[in-house]
Amino acid sequence: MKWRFKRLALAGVTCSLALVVAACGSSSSKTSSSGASSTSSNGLKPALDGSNQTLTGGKKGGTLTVYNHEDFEHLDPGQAYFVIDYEAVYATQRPLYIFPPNDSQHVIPDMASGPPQITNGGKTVTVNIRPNVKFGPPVNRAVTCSDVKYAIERGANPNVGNAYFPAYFAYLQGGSSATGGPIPGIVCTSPTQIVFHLTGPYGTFFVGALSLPLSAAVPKEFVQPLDKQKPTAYGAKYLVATGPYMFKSDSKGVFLGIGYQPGKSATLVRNPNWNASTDPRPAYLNQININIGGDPNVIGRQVLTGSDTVQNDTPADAIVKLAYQNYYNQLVAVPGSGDRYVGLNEQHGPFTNINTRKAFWAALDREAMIKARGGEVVEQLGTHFIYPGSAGYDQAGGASGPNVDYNNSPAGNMSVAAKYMKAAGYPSGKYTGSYVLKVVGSTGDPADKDAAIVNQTLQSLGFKTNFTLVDQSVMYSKYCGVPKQQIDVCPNVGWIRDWYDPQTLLDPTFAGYNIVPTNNSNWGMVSWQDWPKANGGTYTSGPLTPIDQAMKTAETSVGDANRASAWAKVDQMLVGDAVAVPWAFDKQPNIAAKDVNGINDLWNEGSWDYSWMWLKNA
Amino acid sequence: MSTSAEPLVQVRDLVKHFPISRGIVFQRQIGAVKAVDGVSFDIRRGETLGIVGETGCGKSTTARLLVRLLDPTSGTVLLEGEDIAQRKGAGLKALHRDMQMIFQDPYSSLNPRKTIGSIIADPFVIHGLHREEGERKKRVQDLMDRVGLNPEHYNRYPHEFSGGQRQRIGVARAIALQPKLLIADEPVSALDVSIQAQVLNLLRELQREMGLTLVFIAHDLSVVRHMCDRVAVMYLGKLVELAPNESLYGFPRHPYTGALLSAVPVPDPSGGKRERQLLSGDVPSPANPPSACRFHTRCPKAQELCATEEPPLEEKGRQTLAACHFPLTEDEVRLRLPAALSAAK
Amino acid sequence: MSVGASELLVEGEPSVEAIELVPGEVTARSPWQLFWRRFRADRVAMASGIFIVLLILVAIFAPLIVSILGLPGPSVQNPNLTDAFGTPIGPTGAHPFGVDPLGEDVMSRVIYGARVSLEVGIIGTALSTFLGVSLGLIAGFYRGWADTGLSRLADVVLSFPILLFGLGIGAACAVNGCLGGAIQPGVQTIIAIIVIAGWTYIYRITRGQVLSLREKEFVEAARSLGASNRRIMFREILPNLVAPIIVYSSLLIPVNILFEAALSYLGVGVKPPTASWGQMIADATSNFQTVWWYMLFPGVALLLTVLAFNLVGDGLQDALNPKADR
Amino acid sequence: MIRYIVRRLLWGVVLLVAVIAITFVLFYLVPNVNPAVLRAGRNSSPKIISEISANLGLNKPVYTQFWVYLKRLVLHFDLGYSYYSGASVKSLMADRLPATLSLTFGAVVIWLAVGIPVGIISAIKRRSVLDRSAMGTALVFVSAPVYWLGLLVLFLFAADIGKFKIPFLHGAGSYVGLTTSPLHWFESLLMPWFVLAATSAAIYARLLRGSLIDVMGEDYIRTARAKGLPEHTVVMKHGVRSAITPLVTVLGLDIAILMGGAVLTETVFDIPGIGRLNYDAITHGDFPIIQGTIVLAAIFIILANIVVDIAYAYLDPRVRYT
Repeated sequence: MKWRFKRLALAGVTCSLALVVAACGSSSSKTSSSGASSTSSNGLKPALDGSNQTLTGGKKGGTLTVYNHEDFEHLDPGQAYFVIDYEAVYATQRPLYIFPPNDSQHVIPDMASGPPQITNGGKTVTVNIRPNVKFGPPVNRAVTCSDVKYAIERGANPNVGNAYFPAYFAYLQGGSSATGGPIPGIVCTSPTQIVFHLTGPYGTFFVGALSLPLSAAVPKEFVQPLDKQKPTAYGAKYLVATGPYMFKSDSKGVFLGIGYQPGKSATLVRNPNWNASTDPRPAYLNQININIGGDPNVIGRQVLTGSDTVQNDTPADAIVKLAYQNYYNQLVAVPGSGDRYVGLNEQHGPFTNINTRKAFWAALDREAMIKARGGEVVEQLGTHFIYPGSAGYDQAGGASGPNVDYNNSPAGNMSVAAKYMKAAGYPSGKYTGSYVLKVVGSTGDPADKDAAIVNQTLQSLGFKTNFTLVDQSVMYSKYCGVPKQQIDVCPNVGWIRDWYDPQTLLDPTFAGYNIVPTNNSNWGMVSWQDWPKANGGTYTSGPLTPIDQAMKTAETSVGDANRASAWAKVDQMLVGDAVAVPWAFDKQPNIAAKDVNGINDLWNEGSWDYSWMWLKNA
Repeated sequence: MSTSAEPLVQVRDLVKHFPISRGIVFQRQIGAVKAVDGVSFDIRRGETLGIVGETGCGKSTTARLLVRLLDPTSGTVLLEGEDIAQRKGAGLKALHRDMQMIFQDPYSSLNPRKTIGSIIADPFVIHGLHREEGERKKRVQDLMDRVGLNPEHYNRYPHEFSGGQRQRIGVARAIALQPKLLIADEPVSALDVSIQAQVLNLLRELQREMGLTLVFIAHDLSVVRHMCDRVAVMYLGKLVELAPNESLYGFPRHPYTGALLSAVPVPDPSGGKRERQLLSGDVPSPANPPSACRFHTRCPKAQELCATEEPPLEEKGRQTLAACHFPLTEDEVRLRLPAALSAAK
Repeated sequence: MSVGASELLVEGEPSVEAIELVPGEVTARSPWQLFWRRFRADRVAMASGIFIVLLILVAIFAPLIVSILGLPGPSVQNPNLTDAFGTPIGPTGAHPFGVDPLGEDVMSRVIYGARVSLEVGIIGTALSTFLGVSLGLIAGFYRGWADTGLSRLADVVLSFPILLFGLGIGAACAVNGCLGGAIQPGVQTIIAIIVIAGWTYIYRITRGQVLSLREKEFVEAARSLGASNRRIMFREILPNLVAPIIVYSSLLIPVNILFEAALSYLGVGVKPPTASWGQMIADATSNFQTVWWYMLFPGVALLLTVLAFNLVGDGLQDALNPKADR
Repeated sequence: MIRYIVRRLLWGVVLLVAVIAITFVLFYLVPNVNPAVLRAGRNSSPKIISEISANLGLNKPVYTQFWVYLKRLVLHFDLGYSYYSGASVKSLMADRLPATLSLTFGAVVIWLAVGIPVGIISAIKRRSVLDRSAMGTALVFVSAPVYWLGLLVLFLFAADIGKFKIPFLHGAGSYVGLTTSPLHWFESLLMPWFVLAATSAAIYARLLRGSLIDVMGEDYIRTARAKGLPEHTVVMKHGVRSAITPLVTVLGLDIAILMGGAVLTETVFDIPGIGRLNYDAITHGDFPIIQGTIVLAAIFIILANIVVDIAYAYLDPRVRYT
């Protein structure tokens, strides 16, 4: 079975997940420069990629049935971090900004009444809040600035434990030391205006973070008492909506057991207090019934042949194939759904040598790895780290990636590999040392297949390996995410951006100053400085490596275009240093019944957006 | 063989209690079975001593205490004046060369997984004698021959032999080390009557040839009479009477002995009538024996004294030791055991 | 019969009092000769025995056999054998059992998979039998505290839901092994689980038998000859345990093979690239309705192997205890 | 009798505490996901992690954690909260139990209904073709891995993916609660029931056949026959009644183990039961759920052993309460 963790799997690490997916439907892995539509090398025409979906002209009404193989993780907007959660959260909650389904690079106001004003050299962000948005029952009052302020502040509360707060909201003044109390960097100048004071010129970047669910207002007087529980009961038992839909609840706001049976089902109904005139979303559907669980192979068939229904998770391989061959118009493979690479430990063992890393890159049959995930319909060859749909993708090399010899043979090239092995000091072209590599991959089809290919490649280069597979979450939280474990090769890591800005893609994964003792996401320990081994500090001192230097520059650049090129430069440096071996840019396959006008959020892994889609026969 | 007047074995105040315990995790003792409860006697060199009594009276326990298969709760067993309880290690092993035992059940006393050759060779192996293969085999075959077994059956398994043959195997094993004392624990009670005599004769023969001292345990008084010089009678862990063969059968003094004899179907040449003395009731539980004289609950002659004061084992004439306040009189014996008395005369 | 349902993976209580070698005709035949004659007469058991011998040979000479058959090695990946969607090809002349999604030859992997099954089945059973017999001998022979302690320990082990427990241990030892690396992940861990869980059955049987054997007079006879405890245990009692132990351990082998396969199926046992039947079946679950060969052949191999061991076990039992003819 | 039951129960409690302690220590010592890390965000500071650790009581020594766990378990049957979802383990298990119970009892009914008659007929018609083929089939089922059998049945007959679709045999993942739709509940469980029952039916048939053959050789059966009782009365009343006693022991334990979660069957058929819960928890390293399911299963097993012992004493007068 194949499960798809959506976004950032636990612990904040991840993102890589087991999704199957693939790339812009079109680009051939070898030649084409970007998403357009040449046919791929094996002659398959690309699947639909969602780029020409129509957002207007829908019919109102009807009930959509959704099949979720996996259950939700968190429905609290302060905690939600998986794609699967986002789908429900964005239908029921309103952050300050959202992305329209078709556009992954420009936000539009949601709870905000207009675009943000970035002043003070990028250090202050001012947002006006719509005056007439009401909380759903049982709160039924208008949203004010303090509800938004509290929503963000609670993200730092350990009982809530927002996964991305430290990464993005630590830019707020007082944000890095917050533990749930008031943050001085958030100021309500009036009930409808909120001002964010940042510690540096991060305004452009910070606005992106305001599209995440954490900025969705929560009714402070209702939620604050619940947040005292460990963990909070908000989102677990109680929930109050601001969006067009709400989980079916009782009069006290309890939805657990009413609108949500964990592991079984969930029901979204219209929020009676929602006012269409305040919201860019059309919200055609009357109700959304979500079935949780079930065999992906069965679900897939039900969806393809049924009516008024979609599958939420990644369909099984066989279903994708079936859909592609027999139900072509019901399949969408949305590009830009994440990248995957093999993490190589730069601080221990043979991969401290750049030539060894390049040799492995050259030897790896990345096409076989993609094939194991379902082939080019759902995957695009990974050639660098900023993936399609993110700012800077084309500047960083587009589909074919940087033109370096170790990157030019997607099916693996042993003679190039041998050249680099020789350069690394192994005259035979194969590794001859006695070091045994620790390789920790993740279980579950198809991740285990990819791990097996990596293992095989390592052995073909002469390495001895201690190869193990564990559950993906364990792989991250216990092995690859713990520098002390000194895992040499992590074949199944990857990342999904939080929004189009490449900082959300490269900073957590390759910045030396972001290395932490647990929950680390710089799996290769790239740019490791003097991280105090074993005793829990973060980066403290020492000269920045060139890569870190470039990241710092990029982080503080202002304006979308500047940021894109600054981060593309970082990407090229990463490829030049062969810090890890990218092998796939995911496309997310989604299937729908033929009478459903499915709308995919291109900015969010192509997930369904219930607030925009409609039933053709409604 | 020493002919000194000192008895071969002296048994003094021998006691053996088996604890009764209960509990699943932690066991605690809630009582004891008094299998042997203060027994003293001597075994003289070269004699055959019989020990008789009903099932459960402690005779087999006594035998096992003699050869240290069990350790006594208290009391001593002296072999040639030396306390066998002091033997340890090699000394204990050596003790087993001096004392050997023949067991009751010829089916369970032979390991079904071993050939009889290796069963009879066991004593040699254990004591490191005749280490050379060929010699050992010859010794074993000699022994087989001596007890009347076909030496060619050396490689056979016990299940291929009859009960009587098996008991001969047991005898061969017991005499292999040429012990000073041989204890036969009901050696024939599991055998057909027709076979019994053969085995008994074999034992007598061996005793004579090897100058063995024999302790012969039985519940059948007639077998004992055929074999023994002296006879000890036990009841519920106590010795109630100890007398030379003729005295015991001729003039039993303890009422219990009398009852046992009266139960034996002795052919009565005189043809006279006799009054059977039947034991009433069951044997009391050895876990909770009657006070004082243990026989008083079933004794036809019991009086109040018997329940309060324990009679000592003392001389009652004709070299008979008996533990009884009111021993049988000649009249009583004549009435009840006419054959007995006449046989003694 | 003591094999539990494969879901349960727990034996029923031993139903046999004592399997005794019953005297046959009065000839100078040892009990083993009698037993062998009877076993040889049981054609099904003999055929199964031959199958097992062949299987063991196949496992030992797997590389040779694979190359004779002209198959690629078990871990040779070939992406050309899968279509554009990653679906592998089915049985063909070159790949009689088809290939898996990595393009590895299924027949080759089935052949190598026999190694894991047999290793776990035989070594696991041997070790748990050894432990069970040793502890059973000690408990039954010395009784007292040793017996109390060991029997209570066995009670505790038997109170565990073994499969759930095995799952936990298997997952826990997955990367760095257990006991500071003394037990490596994979086969070693599974064997450890089998030993921890499996000794109790043999222990109980052995203990029960020793308790009754030690009361037999031949034990007293040996003691009265001056035999040491060790000699009594090993020379007098142990030979009488051989028959029941053989029967029970022969019936434990298939249980343990199924146990390994179940753990591997659940993803905590033997992991790729090592080929294991259970793991292959697990791998096949995501696409078995199309890639049926990947599910079918390892399952058939597993079924036949377990069946053969069960038949041999039955045959041994019948041969050692002709009364209980089944 | 009362004393006996009380003592058995007390010993059962001791066993349970031992099981809990062993799992606790074992899973505490071996590597698992650190729940504090799990809760904390990405790039979270050590300070946050240690705060969460303190919240969860993870900074206390093992024995304190164990004591707290035990206390909550005894006082409130509170088994803690999932590291993952934060839901209470008790409620998760309560939610899953009906599926497991449905699966177990349906399968038990089937395997008894099949296994017992087959066992009896085989014993009576010993050595007949019927007997031989029944026992041969039984041995095949004993040898077949249940999950593989499940896949095979799904492959062949499932209504959704089968090669020979049988419309009412819903495939994997089709389980619904009894209260939702009794008919669908029944249909969705048919395949799992039969697959799970197959092995056990085979074992029970073999066991019963063996013990019935033994019993039929006993003296009292000969006596009953000599009295002129009709053969079926002899077999059913005298033979089967005592031959079935050994099955009781096995049955009790089997039910208990399955109630603790039929992991394999639940996995193959994707039934949201206790076994599935445990399996998922183990792959995620979700310790409170692992511990909870093991405790639950151990309770079932220990209780079953006690019940079986007592029942055995009723059925077999030779057994004494000691």
